[in-house]
Amino acid sequence: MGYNPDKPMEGRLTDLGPPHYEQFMPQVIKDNKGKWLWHEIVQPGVLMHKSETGDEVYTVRVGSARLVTCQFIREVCEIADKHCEGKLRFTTRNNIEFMVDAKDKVQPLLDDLASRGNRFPVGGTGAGVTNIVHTQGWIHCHTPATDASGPVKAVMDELFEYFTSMTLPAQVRIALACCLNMCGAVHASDIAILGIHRKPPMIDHKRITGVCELPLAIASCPTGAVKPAKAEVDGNEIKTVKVTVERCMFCGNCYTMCPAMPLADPDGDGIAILVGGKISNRISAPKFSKLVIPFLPNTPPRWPEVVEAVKTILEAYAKDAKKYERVGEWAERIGWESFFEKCNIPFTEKSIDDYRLAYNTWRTTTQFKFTSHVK
Amino acid sequence: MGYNPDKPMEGRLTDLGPPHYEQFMPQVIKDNKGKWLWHEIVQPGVLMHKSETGDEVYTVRVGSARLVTCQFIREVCEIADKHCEGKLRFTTRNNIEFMVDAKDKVQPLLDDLASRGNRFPVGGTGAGVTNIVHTQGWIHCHTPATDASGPVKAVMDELFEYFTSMTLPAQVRIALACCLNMCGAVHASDIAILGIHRKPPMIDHKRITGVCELPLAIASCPTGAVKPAKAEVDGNEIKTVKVTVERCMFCGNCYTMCPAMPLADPDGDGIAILVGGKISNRISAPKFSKLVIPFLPNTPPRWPEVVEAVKTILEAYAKDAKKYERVGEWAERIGWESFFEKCNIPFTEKSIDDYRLAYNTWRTTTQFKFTSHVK
Amino acid sequence: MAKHETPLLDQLETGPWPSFVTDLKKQAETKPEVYDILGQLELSYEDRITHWKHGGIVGVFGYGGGIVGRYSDMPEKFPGVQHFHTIRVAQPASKYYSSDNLRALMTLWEKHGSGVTNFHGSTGDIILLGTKTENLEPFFWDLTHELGQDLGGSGSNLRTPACCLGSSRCEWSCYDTQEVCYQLTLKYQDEIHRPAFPYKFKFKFSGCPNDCVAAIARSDISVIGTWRDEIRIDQAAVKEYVAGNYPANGGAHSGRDWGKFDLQKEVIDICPTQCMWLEGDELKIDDKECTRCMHCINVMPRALRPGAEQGASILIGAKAPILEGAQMSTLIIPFMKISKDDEYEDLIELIEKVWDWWMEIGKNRERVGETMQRVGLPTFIKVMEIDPIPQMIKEPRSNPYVFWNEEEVPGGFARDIDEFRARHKA
Amino acid sequence: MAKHETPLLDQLETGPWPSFVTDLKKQAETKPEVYDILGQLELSYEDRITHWKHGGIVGVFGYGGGIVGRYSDMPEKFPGVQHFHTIRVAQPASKYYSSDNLRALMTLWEKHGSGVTNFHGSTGDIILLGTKTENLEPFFWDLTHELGQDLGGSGSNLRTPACCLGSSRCEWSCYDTQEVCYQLTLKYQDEIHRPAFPYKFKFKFSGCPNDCVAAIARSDISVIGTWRDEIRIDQAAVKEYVAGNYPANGGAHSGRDWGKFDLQKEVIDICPTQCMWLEGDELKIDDKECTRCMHCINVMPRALRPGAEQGASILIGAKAPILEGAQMSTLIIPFMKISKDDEYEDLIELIEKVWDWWMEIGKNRERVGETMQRVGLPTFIKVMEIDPIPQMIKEPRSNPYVFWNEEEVPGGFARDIDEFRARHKA
Ligand code: SRM
Ligand code: SRM
Ligand code: SRM
Ligand code: SRM
Ligand code: SF4
Ligand code: SF4
Ligand code: SF4
Ligand code: SF4
Ligand code: SF4
Ligand code: SF4
Ligand code: SF4
Ligand code: SF4
Repeated sequence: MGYNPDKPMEGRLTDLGPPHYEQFMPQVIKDNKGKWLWHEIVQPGVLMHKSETGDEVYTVRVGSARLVTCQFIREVCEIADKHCEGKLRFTTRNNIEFMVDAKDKVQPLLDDLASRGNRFPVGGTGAGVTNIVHTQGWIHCHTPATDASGPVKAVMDELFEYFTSMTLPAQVRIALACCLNMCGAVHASDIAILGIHRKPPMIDHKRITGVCELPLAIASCPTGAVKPAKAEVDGNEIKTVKVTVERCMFCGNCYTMCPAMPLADPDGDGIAILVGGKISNRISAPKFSKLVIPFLPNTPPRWPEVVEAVKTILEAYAKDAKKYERVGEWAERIGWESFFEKCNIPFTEKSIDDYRLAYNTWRTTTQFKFTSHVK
Repeated sequence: MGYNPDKPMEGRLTDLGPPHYEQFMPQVIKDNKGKWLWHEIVQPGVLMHKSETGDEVYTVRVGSARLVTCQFIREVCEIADKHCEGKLRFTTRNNIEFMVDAKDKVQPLLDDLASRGNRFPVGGTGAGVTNIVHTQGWIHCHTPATDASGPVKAVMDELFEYFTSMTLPAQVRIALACCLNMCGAVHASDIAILGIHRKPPMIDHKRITGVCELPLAIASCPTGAVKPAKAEVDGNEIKTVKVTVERCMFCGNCYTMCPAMPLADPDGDGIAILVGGKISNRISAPKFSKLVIPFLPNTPPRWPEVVEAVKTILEAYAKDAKKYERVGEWAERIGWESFFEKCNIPFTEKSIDDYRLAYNTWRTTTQFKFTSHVK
Repeated sequence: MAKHETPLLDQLETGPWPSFVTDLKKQAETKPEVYDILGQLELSYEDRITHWKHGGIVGVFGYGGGIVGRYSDMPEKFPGVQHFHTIRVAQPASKYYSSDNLRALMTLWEKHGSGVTNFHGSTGDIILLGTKTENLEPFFWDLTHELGQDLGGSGSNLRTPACCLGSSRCEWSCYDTQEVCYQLTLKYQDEIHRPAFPYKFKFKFSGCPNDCVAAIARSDISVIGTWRDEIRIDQAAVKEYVAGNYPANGGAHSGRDWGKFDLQKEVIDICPTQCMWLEGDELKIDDKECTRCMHCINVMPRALRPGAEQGASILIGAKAPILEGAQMSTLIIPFMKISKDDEYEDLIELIEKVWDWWMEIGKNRERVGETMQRVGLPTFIKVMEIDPIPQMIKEPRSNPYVFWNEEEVPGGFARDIDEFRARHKA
Repeated sequence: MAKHETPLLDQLETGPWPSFVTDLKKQAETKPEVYDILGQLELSYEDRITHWKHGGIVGVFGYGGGIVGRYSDMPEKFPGVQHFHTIRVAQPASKYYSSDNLRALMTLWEKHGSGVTNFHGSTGDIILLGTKTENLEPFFWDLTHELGQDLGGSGSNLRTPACCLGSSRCEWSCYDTQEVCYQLTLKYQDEIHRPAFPYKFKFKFSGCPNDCVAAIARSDISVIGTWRDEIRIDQAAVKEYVAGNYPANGGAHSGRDWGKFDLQKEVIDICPTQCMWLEGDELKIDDKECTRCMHCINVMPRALRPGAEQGASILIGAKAPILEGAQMSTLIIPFMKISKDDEYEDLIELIEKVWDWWMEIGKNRERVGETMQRVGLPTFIKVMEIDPIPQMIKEPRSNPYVFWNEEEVPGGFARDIDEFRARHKA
């Protein structure tokens, strides 16, 4: 059978949606859904949930590169078959969870995982660093200002001890997005690694006529930097656009709308570091991440500047924050001037907001600390 | 001598500036300037400052209507002559301060003041209500939406006990401005009484040509509601303006620029109540006042609705707040939903910001309290 | 397709974290186009720039979403990735799988595509990375007929909804996140597959305010569990915590010596509303004052539980920064029952009201949060026919710029200037 | 001018607060035009609307400020207030007066004007309410010649600067507010009297962060005292407070029984930076962490004092809501010495730099704070040649929209599309 290109609509099935989740749940999960009473992280990467029925489920959380292959997923399936009645799940941060219904099944599972080299690191629970949520980068997207999987691998290699332990004041969520579109929650992460462009788009006048709707390209620019223009192509005058470079903030939205306006560049592009965002409503309200390092260069394959920056911030935080305090809560308590000082990050005017709601970030009080910034 | 209209420039003196302050300072102040060590409010309205020289100055603070007359100032001078070597000062909130250099001079001064009816109430210190800073209103200004001195008198009569005592959790600063120009610090007061218009300007086409620069009138409108237009006056077409009433937020700025666009109206105008502002940097940063009652009618001569509203808020605060807690700090601690409930103020969509930086006031967390507002 | 030299990528094969390079290389042994993926990525590492072109519009018949077109800008050099479209396959709720299902999917993908995937995409889909245009229909046929599965969303439509694991394995979930996620995904298949919106639209469901699916930051409609009665306290368990017999925060901090557990300092003092206290050794909570931040419950999962009258808060309008700046979702409905019994009636009514309005007035590429900002929150709730309540805002407005309606003002707006001048000489 | 019936106003003669009505009536006995003031005000009370017209431009020769024109819109009915201009007379620093001076001024005002005044206007001037155009020059002549005094500001110019009483009677003043206020007022007489600015401009000087002249909310340049070393502690006095021998907060709360003073609860726990603690019965402060909010000092004036290395923070840009919304001043210079010894050199340099720039690029009726908002804080400090420091902001930007300059980016902005296309096929 299979698809018949001659009769594409015959026997076609659509709008099936996803399979019902229940068929995929391990028996102990199915039996105890809605009955869980409490949980405990029995060791880094291993959770135990206790049900009112007396049942227990042990979850072993395993780090994953997210960018994986069919053969990798097959190996995951093999592990699930061996230990978990062929069931498993993925977390919202791309970790894999293997669940067993009795304590004595945990160690064999852990041993098996450990036997597979660095493929299945156990951890990512509690007050540590869990998997970095990230995006496509150079492996698939057309707008990135940096790679995704590469910097993530480099950072996680360096922070590995924090993945397998729970020694931080609170959970630290790291995220990476390869451009300002921020596919993920980079805008609300404890530490965010963000690909940024720094050169305005070029205009490919030769191509623009065919591939762009000029009014859409013009309307796309949030600062009004894209204007109608004329150009000569092969001796003919054509309608095109121009960019007022002083108004360009390199957001790439014009390129999203018009392929004839590429802006990526080896030297222009790189990474900004933002910190102090959070999602949970625990203690303080969700917060946006804030830009503290405006630019670090793209230095494949291991982005040492980025790795160093993330680690320095993480360790300054680990040393100084109180128990339960997220990175952003810590920075607010000590004051951002102290944050810059304690993390040894030079402060630049790039960290001062000048977009739409900027006034709200200005300091309208005499309360401040005398850090080394005050001469 | 005197001014000679025939030779206006002859012998003219200009740019003298104010007199040097020192000549007006009481001797004990002059002697101890820069040497003061500490102070104490010995009773409501009476401060004692102690100098490192051992000197003391006792200050008696007296409420004033601010709108006063020459004969009143003469009476003040007479008191100063009698008790204070002919010196006195006014505070930044329009109270009068009589200073004496010894404790035993205080009581005679107080007795004298008390003998003068209600003209010289002593108080306004510490955790109480001091004088209401206010503006012109119907006594002098052309743009007011309410009177100033009248509502102030009515409110102070009602809150008089708080002027002469120090029973509140913290100081409570009340201010009144008769229009959105807010001549004063209504935008940063614990309780603010604000005159507001609610009808768009009329256009006096007959007058506009002579008295307005149309481009300025058009440019004056923050929402772009004023547009060029034509009208017929005495059979001739003239250039004038029109107002898109849906876009008008009654700020009166066009009237400031163009006398032919009056907007005051007996039924349209009235008073809004704002709360929770502060100036001092003590504990929390300075805060803006927030609009909690969008409109109360103008009801001269005693504005009972306004008086009632201010008193209710003040008393809810007095009952519920912690020591040292300003009105705004209290409202933030208990949550604004509780503020509305505790003050028995109906919540309306008018309190929801929809101006420039509005998004910053939206609640972007799941943290809230279940007050009666939640059905 | 031959192997390329990848000296830069090879350096990512060392280190303790799983290496995608090693994994890709292994996959390349059976799927040689993966050598071209590696080759092109290596070139990007050299050039420090992407080598993918702007994607064209590709897809399967009748769907406007689910596939993202992608082409190499070095097709001669890397013919295996000349076309390299991704397919978004809708994930099951909370991402539970059986190995049978996964294996079947992998078999399909090796047959029709590159064998490279993301588990999962940021929105929650299974992302199958890289196939040719001509493979799309055959893959889709097999996916639907053999696996009974379907594509997820992309483009200006509803994106595949996602949820935290909810009550399936979490004691705090205040409603069944999986079931509502599943039901609404089914109900809105048309909206997921056929773009009819001004821009993308996302639902995410978290069972409690910890928000493990990051709904408040990433979804146009964020449904976040909460309760409206009292936190349930087991005083005996409180004592065990105080005695140090139970680990604080479920053991989340056990890797460091933070000293003996201190109920006062670690819970009572940190409670953001200061609504807890000790009476003797009994823990008391003034639940009226509690804002259900979860902190105390997180710290003492064996002693405290969310109340029993459960539901969710509905927040609207989150999005990433493009264009007007990022937004978190805004609290619109503080409490709504989320129950299968009434087929999620209230939630569905709200969703469709939002859509109807946004489809009418939303501009091209304007997220609903931006439309809300443009018209203002008062107008938004008015068109939604929701009463204004202070829970929607952090604080009242501080500017005095209220737009009054003509009907609200006695006598209306129209006035006669001549009559005015009779009383007020110019 | 005859008496008018004022039944509404008469109701404001009762009650404990001083009555302006009683006062005006008394003044009217010698200055009959005050009957017309009362009459017109009564009419406003009846009509619930002002009866003043938009003021024309009136003033004294050579000055563009100091007088606010005002005319009645019922001149026939109230001829005494047909013209009713106000005169703003510059107040002496901190508003100390001798009775001689005040009496002389009152005599002048009864001679040339209505006899009605405000002590003081909101900006700080002495406001003389109500006179005719023809009286302005004679009054001004007498004011300058007889009293040696001068007008204050109005219009698009520098407004009369104002200050708190500072070290004249306050133990916390970190610089001499009176002297700098006086000196700058003298220095800038031209700017006060001859409008040359885009809009009004205000200076206010407070001696410490309590900000008793409300500088941070009302002045384009707010100079607020502070210190940079340690809070001076008298440990013996701390003990007296703890023992209850000294009243907390200088007795400001003595009208209510708040219980025994509790140093921990009332000071240490409320300190916003949590930088205080007790060591035995010694109070310790980690001054590096202190943000000098004044709370502890306010509570224990006999035990704590500002540090000895004193100066001021300079904040810029406060204003009322018209047009873009209210602004508080923004911290631009965290610490500056304010000293007569160098003739306020640094402050003056800053002020003039701000003016030069604002006069060049400020729009008509745009306060400097609005100009700052329009160009952005980074641009503002750049033109001011001030290094960016984190003290200027509450928090770093949360959007990623940075404007990079061409010089900062290797290779600049110009690129060749053909060269790009050679490496990236379209
Ligand atoms: C498995 C997962 C849900 C899922 O559907 O997949 C999950 C599971 C749990 N979360 Fe979570 N959270 C998961 C993503 C999140 C996210 C979303 C994210 O990171 O993108 C958040 C919001 C992050 C943020 O605020 O920036 C999140 C914020 C929390 C919090 C709040 C912690 C805080 O200090 O703010 C708790 C409470 C706690 O840890 O005490 C929590 C608690 C829990 C508990 C203890 C709930 C329970 O009783 O089982 C689970 C184990 C926690 C642990 O691993 O330490 N979970 N949790 C997600 C695991 C991600 C991973 O692989 O690492
Ligand atoms: C006389 C005056 C200054 C002047 O140059 O005229 C003054 C004088 C003092 N102020 Fe003030 N303040 C004066 C207006 C202000 C203002 C401005 C205003 O209200 O418009 C403020 C800012 C108001 C605000 O934050 O909204 C102000 C905020 C303070 C504070 C901070 C209090 C707080 O809880 O936030 C203190 C400290 C204290 O009271 O403990 C303070 C403390 C003081 C002290 C104790 C200073 C001292 O050591 O002498 C003085 C006596 C206070 C008292 O009366 O209780 N003064 N004080 C002003 C009297 C106004 C009046 O007639 O009532
Ligand atoms: C694949 C994925 C990233 C990933 O590696 O996981 C992705 C990839 C793209 N996103 Fe995204 N977005 C992905 C989740 C997100 C998320 C996260 C989420 O959904 O929770 C966000 C932030 C949340 C939000 O929606 O605001 C996100 C915010 C954007 C934006 C900015 C939207 C905004 O309103 O600010 C764009 C720009 C656009 O739509 O033009 C965008 C555009 C894109 C495009 C289509 C590029 C473009 O300019 O057209 C990317 C295609 C990449 C490729 O070649 O495959 N993507 N995108 C995620 C979808 C996988 C999935 O279906 O599971
Ligand atoms: C007299 C006084 C009110 C009072 O009763 O004390 C006053 C009266 C007027 N103010 Fe004011 N302002 C007075 C202090 C203020 C203050 C307070 C201050 O200076 O500390 C403010 C708020 C602070 C500020 O500058 O932002 C203030 C903010 C305004 C505004 C709004 C300015 C803005 O940028 O938002 C206007 C509107 C205008 O300039 O067009 C304004 C305009 C006016 C005008 C000239 C009316 C107009 O539309 O042209 C008023 C003349 C009234 C009259 O007939 O006498 N007045 N005005 C105050 C000046 C007395 C003095 O010199 O001491
Ligand atoms: S963040 Fe940008 S570059 Fe990365 S996948 Fe999303 S759209 Fe593409
Ligand atoms: S990159 Fe952004 S700011 Fe620059 S021209 Fe394009 S749309 Fe405008
Ligand atoms: S607040 Fe308005 S009405 Fe009142 S004095 Fe100032 S400008 Fe005039
Ligand atoms: S009152 Fe304000 S909003 Fe209305 S037309 Fe005039 S300037 Fe515009
Ligand atoms: S959001 Fe709440 S209910 Fe859902 S997994 Fe996280 S903690 Fe559990
Ligand atoms: S949930 Fe949060 S607010 Fe409620 S009692 Fe616990 S810690 Fe306090
Ligand atoms: S601002 Fe400070 S120095 Fe000036 S009077 Fe007030 S407390 Fe004293
Ligand atoms: S001045 Fe304020 S911040 Fe500094 S120690 Fe005292 S209370 Fe704390």
